Amino acid sequence: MRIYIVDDHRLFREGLKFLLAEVELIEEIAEADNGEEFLKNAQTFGPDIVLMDIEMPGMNGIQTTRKYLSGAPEGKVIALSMYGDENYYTRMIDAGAKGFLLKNSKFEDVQKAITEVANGNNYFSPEILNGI
Amino acid sequence: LQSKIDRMRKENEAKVLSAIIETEEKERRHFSRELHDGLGPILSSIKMAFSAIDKSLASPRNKTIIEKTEVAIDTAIDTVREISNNLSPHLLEKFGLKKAIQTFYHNIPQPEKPSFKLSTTPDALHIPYNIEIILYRILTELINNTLKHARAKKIEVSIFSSSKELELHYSDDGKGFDTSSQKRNGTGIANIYSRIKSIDGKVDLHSKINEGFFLKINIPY
Amino acid sequence: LQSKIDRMRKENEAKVLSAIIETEEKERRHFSRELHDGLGPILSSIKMAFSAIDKSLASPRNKTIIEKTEVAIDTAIDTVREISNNLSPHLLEKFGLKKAIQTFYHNIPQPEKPSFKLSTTPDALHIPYNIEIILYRILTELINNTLKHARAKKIEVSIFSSSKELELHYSDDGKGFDTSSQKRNGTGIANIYSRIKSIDGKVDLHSKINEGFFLKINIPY
Ligand SMILES: Nc1ncnc2c1ncn2[C@@H]1O[C@H](COP(=O)(O)OP(=O)(O)OP(=O)(O)O)[C@@H](O)[C@H]1O
Ligand SMILES: Nc1ncnc2c1ncn2[C@@H]1O[C@H](COP(=O)(O)OP(=O)(O)OP(=O)(O)O)[C@@H](O)[C@H]1O
Ligand SMILES: [K+]
Ligand SMILES: [Mg+2]
Ligand SMILES: [Mg+2]
Ligand SMILES: [Mg+2]
Repeated sequence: MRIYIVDDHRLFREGLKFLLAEVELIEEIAEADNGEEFLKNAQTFGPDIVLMDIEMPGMNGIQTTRKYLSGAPEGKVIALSMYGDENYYTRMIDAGAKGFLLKNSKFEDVQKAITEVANGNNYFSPEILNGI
Repeated sequence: LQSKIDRMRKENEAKVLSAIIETEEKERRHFSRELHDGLGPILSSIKMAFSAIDKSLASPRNKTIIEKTEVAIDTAIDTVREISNNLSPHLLEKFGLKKAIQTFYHNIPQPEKPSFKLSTTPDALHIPYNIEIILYRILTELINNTLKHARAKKIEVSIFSSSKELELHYSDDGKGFDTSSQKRNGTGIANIYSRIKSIDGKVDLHSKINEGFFLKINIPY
Repeated sequence: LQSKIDRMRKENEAKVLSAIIETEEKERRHFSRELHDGLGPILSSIKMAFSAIDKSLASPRNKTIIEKTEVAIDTAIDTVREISNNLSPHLLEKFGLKKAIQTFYHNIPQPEKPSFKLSTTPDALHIPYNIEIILYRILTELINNTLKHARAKKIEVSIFSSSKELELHYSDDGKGFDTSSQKRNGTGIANIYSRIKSIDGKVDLHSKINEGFFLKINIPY
């Protein structure tokens, strides 16, 4: 599987990349620290799953997702959010995200989300399902 | 001319107040962001890494330490979120007063809260942000007061906004208090008065023992 | 009476400014404390628990994760310290302006910094805290400007304090700028002017392209 991480926080991005690199089914990981850079390279890299931060300077995750999916309707995006609030959640889902993960998740949940969404299902952090 | 001086004195008092309040909010927003953007993701990443440790491979002692540390990490995350959100309610910036107050009330971790009704006219309010943040601070103080002091069964808030002015009503049906007694020494209500003064508004407060609490605010646009 | 009104207007401007600046500092102190007291101990406890894990018993993968997480925890601790210290420089409270500025300069993580000389007359300064914190904010801004804009070889600061007034000189030998051009849109230098105005002081700024930067401040006690 090919994963693209889009997040403006370097330490977070690198930490996640390090953990994902150990996962057996994951072959390659690309990273971008902003939406524009991701959109420029997305097609060449051809991600199976995109892990997308919501709050980024410049283009935010919602706009980036919308734009990416308009050019790649089969694309699979999982939102990464600091907040579990319903308002962020609905906007990301409206933009076409298939999953919604809190950044404060356990790594286990990150893996579950990737597997589910890769198989064509949806995935939402348990905290969110409980909150709504 | 004497009356001109008096008027100036009054205007200036309002200017000082509004400078103070705007500065407070600006500083809070700034540090909220610094915390949220700077510290939040670091803690998330600690949590994630930690959860990836394979506990089945750990010795019993290591396992206990790891479990305890996980709890501490969650506490750190909650603390950052709380400080950051108190400083600057991100929901207010993103989704406006109505949503922010509803969520604030919803998230108060107290069993058996009074019922809470918030209605606005028009349904979709458009209030300038500097006024919105003042109303947010006031409503959270009023709600806290009701929960702390009133033993009320219900809280009702309504906001009417026209092109010329805004009017807010807040009421609870709790035990009220004697407004003529001078013994009160909290700062919450005094802060409400100075916040409203800073934007040239007016406050009316009514309360009597056993007759609940009512507060009306008028703000000219 | 007209002159009375003018005087009032000027006094009030100073009042607004000093209200802003005092509020800023008060807020900063408050949140610095909240961070320091609320988050500091939690992070320390995470770090301590972590260092108690017996790494010799860990699998290679667990060991790598633990090591990486330790680095992240140190980063979190540094971030809290940094935010908290920016908010309210505790060295200033404890050891005064001279020490605080020297430490500030020393801690800037930039290779090849200009030389830095700070002299005070008398050697042991006694400045009221409200002025000290203003001078601290001004000096850190001036130093940041030199590092950001000037490519200077040296920075010199001198402070003279008598019973009647304080005078501060700041200079660098960097590339300077054209003070008559109106294109500048930073807020750093504007903030210096309003901080000094708030305590009735005076600022003189001199700079020319290729002739360095010089700033003099006078504050009456
Ligand atoms: N809704 C209410 N119902 C009954 N009594 C109230 C209510 N709101 C305020 N009071 C009374 O008025 C007093 C002053 O309120 P105020 O908010 O100024 O201070 P406080 O809540 O006691 O302290 P703080 O400074 O933390 O706000 C309270 O101590 C309480 O006795
Ligand atoms: N020591 C210096 N040497 C050379 N140029 C300087 C120096 N200090 C200031 N300047 C010039 O003056 C401008 C205004 O400075 P000011 O501190 O107000 O804004 P800034 O540093 O650009 O942004 P900020 O708002 O972050 O401070 C700078 O952009 C720079 O061009
Ligand atoms: K792999
Ligand atoms: Mg981000
Ligand atoms: Mg109160
Ligand atoms: Mg500057």
